[in-house]
Amino acid sequence: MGEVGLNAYLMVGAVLFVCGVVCMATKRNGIGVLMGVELVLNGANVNFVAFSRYTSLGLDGQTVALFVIVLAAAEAAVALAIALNFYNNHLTIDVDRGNELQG
Amino acid sequence: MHGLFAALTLEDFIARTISSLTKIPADSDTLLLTAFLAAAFTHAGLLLGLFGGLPVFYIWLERKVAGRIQDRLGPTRVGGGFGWLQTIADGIKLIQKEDLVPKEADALVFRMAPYLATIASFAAFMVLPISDGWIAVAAECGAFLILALMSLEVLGIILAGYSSGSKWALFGAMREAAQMVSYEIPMAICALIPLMIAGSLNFQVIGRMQSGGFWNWFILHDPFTFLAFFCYFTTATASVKRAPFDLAEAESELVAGFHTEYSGFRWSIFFLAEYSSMFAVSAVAAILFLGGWHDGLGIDSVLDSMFRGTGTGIIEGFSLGSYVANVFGAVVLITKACLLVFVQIWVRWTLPRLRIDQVMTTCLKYLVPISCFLFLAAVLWPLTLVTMFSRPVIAGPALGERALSHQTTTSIDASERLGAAR
Amino acid sequence: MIEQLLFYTFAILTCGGAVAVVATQNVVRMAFWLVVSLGSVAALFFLLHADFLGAAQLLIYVGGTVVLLVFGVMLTASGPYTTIKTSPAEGIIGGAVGLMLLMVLVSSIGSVDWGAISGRLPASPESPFTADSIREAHAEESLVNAGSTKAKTDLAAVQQQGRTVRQLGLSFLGLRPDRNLKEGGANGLAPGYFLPFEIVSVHLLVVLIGAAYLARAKRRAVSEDRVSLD
Amino acid sequence: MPETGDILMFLLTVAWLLPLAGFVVEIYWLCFSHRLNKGAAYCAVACIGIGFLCSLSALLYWGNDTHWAALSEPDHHGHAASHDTGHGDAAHGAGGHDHDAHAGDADQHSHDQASEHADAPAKKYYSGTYYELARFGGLRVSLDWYIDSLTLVMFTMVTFIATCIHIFAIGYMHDELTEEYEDHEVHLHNGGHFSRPGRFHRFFAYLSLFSFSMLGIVLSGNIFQVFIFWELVGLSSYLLIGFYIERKSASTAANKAFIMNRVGDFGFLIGMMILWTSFGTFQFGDRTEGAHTEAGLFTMVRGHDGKLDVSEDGKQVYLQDAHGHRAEKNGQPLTISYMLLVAAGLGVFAGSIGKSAQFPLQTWLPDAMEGPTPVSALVHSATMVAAGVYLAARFYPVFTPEVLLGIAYIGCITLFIAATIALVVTDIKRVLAYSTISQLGYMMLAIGVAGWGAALFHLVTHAFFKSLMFLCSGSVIAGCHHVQDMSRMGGLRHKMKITAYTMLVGVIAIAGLAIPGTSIGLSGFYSKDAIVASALAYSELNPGHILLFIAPLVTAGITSFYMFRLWFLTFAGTPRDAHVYENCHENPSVMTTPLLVLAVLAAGCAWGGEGGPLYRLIVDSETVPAAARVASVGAAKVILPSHQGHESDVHHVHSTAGMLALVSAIIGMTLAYLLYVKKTIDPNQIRQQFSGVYDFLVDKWRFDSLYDAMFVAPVHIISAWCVSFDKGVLDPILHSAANLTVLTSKWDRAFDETFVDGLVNLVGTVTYNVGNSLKVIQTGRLRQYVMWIAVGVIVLFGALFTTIPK
Repeated sequence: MGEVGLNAYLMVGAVLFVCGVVCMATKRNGIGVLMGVELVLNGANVNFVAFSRYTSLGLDGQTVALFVIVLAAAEAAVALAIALNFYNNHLTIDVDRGNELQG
Repeated sequence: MHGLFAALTLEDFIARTISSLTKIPADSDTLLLTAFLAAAFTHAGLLLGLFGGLPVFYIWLERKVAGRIQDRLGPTRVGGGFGWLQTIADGIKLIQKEDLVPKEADALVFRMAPYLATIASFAAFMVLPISDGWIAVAAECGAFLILALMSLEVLGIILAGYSSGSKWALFGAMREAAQMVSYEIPMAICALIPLMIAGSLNFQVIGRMQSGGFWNWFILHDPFTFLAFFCYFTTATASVKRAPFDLAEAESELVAGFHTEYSGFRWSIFFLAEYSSMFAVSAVAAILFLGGWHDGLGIDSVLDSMFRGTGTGIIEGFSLGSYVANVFGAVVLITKACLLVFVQIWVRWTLPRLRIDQVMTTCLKYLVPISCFLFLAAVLWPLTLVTMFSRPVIAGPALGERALSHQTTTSIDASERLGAAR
Repeated sequence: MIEQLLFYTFAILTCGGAVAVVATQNVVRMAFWLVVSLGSVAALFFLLHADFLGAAQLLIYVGGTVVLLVFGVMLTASGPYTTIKTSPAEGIIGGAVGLMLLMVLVSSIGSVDWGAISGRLPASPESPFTADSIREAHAEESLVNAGSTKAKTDLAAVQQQGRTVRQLGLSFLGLRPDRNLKEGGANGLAPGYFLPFEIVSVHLLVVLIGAAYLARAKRRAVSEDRVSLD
Repeated sequence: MPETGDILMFLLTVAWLLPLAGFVVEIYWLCFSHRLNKGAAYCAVACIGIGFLCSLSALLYWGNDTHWAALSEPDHHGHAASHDTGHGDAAHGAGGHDHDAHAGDADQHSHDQASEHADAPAKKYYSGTYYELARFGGLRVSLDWYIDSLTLVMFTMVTFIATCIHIFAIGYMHDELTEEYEDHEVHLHNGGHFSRPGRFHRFFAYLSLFSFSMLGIVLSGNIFQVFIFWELVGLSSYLLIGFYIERKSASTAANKAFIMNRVGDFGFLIGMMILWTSFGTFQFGDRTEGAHTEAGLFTMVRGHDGKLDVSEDGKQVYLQDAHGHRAEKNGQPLTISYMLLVAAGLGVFAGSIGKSAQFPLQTWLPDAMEGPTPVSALVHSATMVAAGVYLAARFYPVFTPEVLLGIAYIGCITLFIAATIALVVTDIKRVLAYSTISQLGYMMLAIGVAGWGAALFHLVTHAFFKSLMFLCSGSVIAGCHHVQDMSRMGGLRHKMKITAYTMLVGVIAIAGLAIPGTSIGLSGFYSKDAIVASALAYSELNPGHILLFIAPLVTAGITSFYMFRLWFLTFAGTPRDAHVYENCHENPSVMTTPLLVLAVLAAGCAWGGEGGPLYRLIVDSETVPAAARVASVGAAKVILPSHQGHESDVHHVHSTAGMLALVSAIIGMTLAYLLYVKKTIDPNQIRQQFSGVYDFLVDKWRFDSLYDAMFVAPVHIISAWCVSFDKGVLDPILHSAANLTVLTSKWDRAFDETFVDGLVNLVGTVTYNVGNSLKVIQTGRLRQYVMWIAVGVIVLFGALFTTIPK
């Protein structure tokens, strides 16, 4: 076990990010898609905080991470309202059913 | 590395001891790790002992109080006339029970949910000070952290309710979710009022600011903190789903609510979590509003000065006076918390349960506006005083002066101790 | 050593939880794993000396996840534990793309020399992370007043210890005590985040109203038909 | 103690403005009362009656203030009068010889006199300014007042007659006091009659407005203000003629009156413009502003001695300043071209022609009889048409002898034409209307032959007896239930005694009858006598213009004939229409009382003739001394006769003229008696024998046809020509242009549709096809998009890694 460095945290962030993307890309459940978004945002947050810790940027990373958390909360609120509307219209939460914009 | 591994004194002590015994250099990593682990486990054991013992006491207390209120005796058989071993007996019985998982249940989540709830409620003790300096994690944002940790408990309950595969449990879980999400808001705002007055999220600082007479307690700081205390206590009662807000269990409607399908040890763990949560919110109320570990009569300072200087030679950096004062403070804090828990028990057996819509109405239509108003008024109070009397408080030294004097004394104290340790 | 141990524990929990979220089909289990993953991220934040951020992560994401759970249960409640399954082909394609993306990211991370880049950044007070500094900072368990004229090392120690609440708060008020641009200059503080903070506040209010509007109770078309039939 | 002028101004202003107040009250009568209320009439009568009292007291005050100097013999009052007498003697001496030869002498003499008596004579008028409306450069537009004895007499006369007529109208308009007035003259398509709410209050409102306007003309101190009220009079007459607006004839008559008056007003405007450009002021009288005195129009033209200051060559007229000297500006004497002055005079007189219904604008007045009879009495006999004469008289100082000659001939023609038409008309009101035109012609003639005093004298007497006769005719019409045709009447004196005999007084007055051998007669005798005398004096001095004497003399006989014809046909003989006779009745006292009052005045107002008070009062305000014989220097070589004094030209011929006129009148009366009472001569036989003349007269000398041929037909022809030009030339050009445009547009459209649209459509089609082929990618699946994003990122990074070396 070597010294824990910046790269280790970035790897964790990368894994979180990729899992989020795959989650968004594969889940048919709308709630699952939202969870993917949360994962992506957390991956980014891990990176921010890690940079704040391991570089000379100081508090900037933490500040930005806080903003990201706040905006994620806002995003979740609106997204859930949209999901509710989606359910009202389609009587399901399956995002594949929302293909009215198909060309 | 920081306050998560906060058993510094003990860790230091162990490290030095091992170092002196085995001649290993004191700054060796292996030595430090060993010392840290030993100290951590010791502390964990102590905490579990204390906070595991408290729920046991509370369960007994609840039975006795309920009995008295209902004009009967309560447990009398096990452990003499007062039945004080009744909880232990029940625990032993429950451990012996079969661990049932319903066929319809989501087994993994069903098994994990009680642990999640218990971990959450016990994790709160991590940042809860028992006396001056007696704290596992002296986190700067302790008050914030304890609110976050206590809100985790509901997750376990919802998961338990959902994974049971029973509609009673599901209803209970949904009620609990709605109730918790709602009540966290006024609770946090009410907690913010003393935090705002103290200007810190650190329990240590908040506690020290209320030293001296009971008139320094934040509940008596201004009219709005006085009201905020009751508001906080109401929301806290709701957030630990105690009656009259125990909609998640609601025996008369939902059989047993979220834990309908549980039995044996997992069932008893839910109760441990509930009672320890009760203690946690009561202790937080005591620290934020009721002076924390200070008795309000000056007895702790008398004790401190009485034993000051005694026993310095036994262990390096050890002061008997402050230790005795701390022990006394811990007793005081636990007493205050127990009194508040007693009030919760008392309320449970005297008030009928509300309907779920009444619960939500109480929160969203009354408690949220009231707490917002109290917060605003508490912000404006010192400004009004400054405008009218040119001083931020009615009597006594201003809070800032108090905090400053404490800071200097404690920092001198700490540097002395550090110097002594070196 | 201890830090490494804890880091690897929580890193594995984080990554494992995330993978489990992807792999699970049941919404509630996904939520469970999500909680595990995000909680571990909070722990990683504590490890990265961001106490306040960790607490905020716990509070907000747990609250958020609870709501997610409730919705997940409500909107898929047509049968017990119903799942909307992903086809295996999609899973495989998704997994493959994810792996490729991960490879891209990992190779990118690995190919950058962060030390050199960090050296090019503006200098800020930073002291090497040692056990001594922890010990000093911890021993000084006092109220740290960011506005007081403490030595640079004190600030660094505070930052090391994770006591960043006050500094975060001040930076939201537009002050940056941790980054003096000019030595000893009272007015030489770096600009903070006052305006973004205000914007985010207003944004939250807007979102609150907007979400309440979007999710307001509407009579469904079906129930309307039923009413008209009656 | 206020000055005399201020007191007079105050009294007359009250008399002037009271009808306006009455008008405002009455026009809003329905806002505070109802239709059946007679209060509006009482209000109007009160206003005009108080106005009469004010006017009368103003006249009396003025007389007392001047110790009734005007009433005394001209020989004994004032410096100017005594001088005039002397001068009159000299002129008389010259008048005995060849007039043309001595014209220059007389002119020269007048110059001498002007220089001799440059000092200002006693002021005979009072003037001032109410309010200055605006000032455009040198042009002042203001409301002024100008009061002399003429103003006072006119005020008194107008307000008195108006009062009588107002009272009469209360009875006459009684049938308007209803909520549902059925107008039998208006036939609807369904055979019924038009019915409407009664307009009693509105009638009196219009009457009040008219009184206000008329008094405004009389009181006006500048010609612009005269024009304003001139038009207001036109408006109120329009409203009153068209009172029964639903009747086609009434509305046409109102329009005709209005338009005819506009023709005259056009000349009036031109005259005003000439006056303004030449004199720079509209004021009549002098105007004192502090130390500076600004000369008015009359002073500028005539100076203080009433003589025109004509240059040697006779082409320029020097203007005078307020002190009687030649006006100067920047060292140059101010002058006006003589012909321009003539043009100005003719222009102003054109206004009078229109308003007084003189030839050739006389046709509107008979038609104006469509209005209610009190309107005819007030508007079209006594006052409004008199306004034209009044204006001509007021402007007398500005008129040159050439203009006066024109006026005289116009009057002469008018009086003869109107009288001849009146011979054959059977409508009782129209007889009176033509009679009015004829009498106005007399007045104009008098002004033209320098009989200024005679003209105004006749104006006043005529106002009394003509209003009397109109009211009598109104009484007859009301008594006979709106029958106006004389051929259906007859013998009415048995049923309507008061009306009949008051009417007889009026007839005798207008016929100018007197007791032969004495000079005792009714008012018309004196005034017509004065006019005929002036005309005779004029024609004696200017033998070339003998027609100006013969025509009035003959017309005096005609007048007598047709007036007695009217009376005999109406009141004497036997009833021709039994139905009318049976139903007719005498009117209530509210209508007959004014008749009696007016009859007294018509008989006696001119008491004393030219030595009487009325004539003296009028002549007192004559600005141009009438004592001197004046010869023209312009194109028309005429000599104006002298008037005043026992030695004047007129005085000499007075008895001759009076005798001739009386004989003429008696012949006329006798003829009428023979024809219509004794029936010795059958009027029908004469009618058949002179059928051509008769038809000519019945057609009103074919003036309407003439105007049709002169104005309407040419307009029609020109219009037709314009139409053919439009259709033949302009339309083809336009149509060809339109066709060309259509052709071009068609080609343009083809180009657009094939080429431009094709291009656009091509682009559209290509875009559509491309989009159609690309829409397959748009699957609408959220997850696929995410996947594509991820793949895109991978590809991008891959490209970066492979292309950029480390």
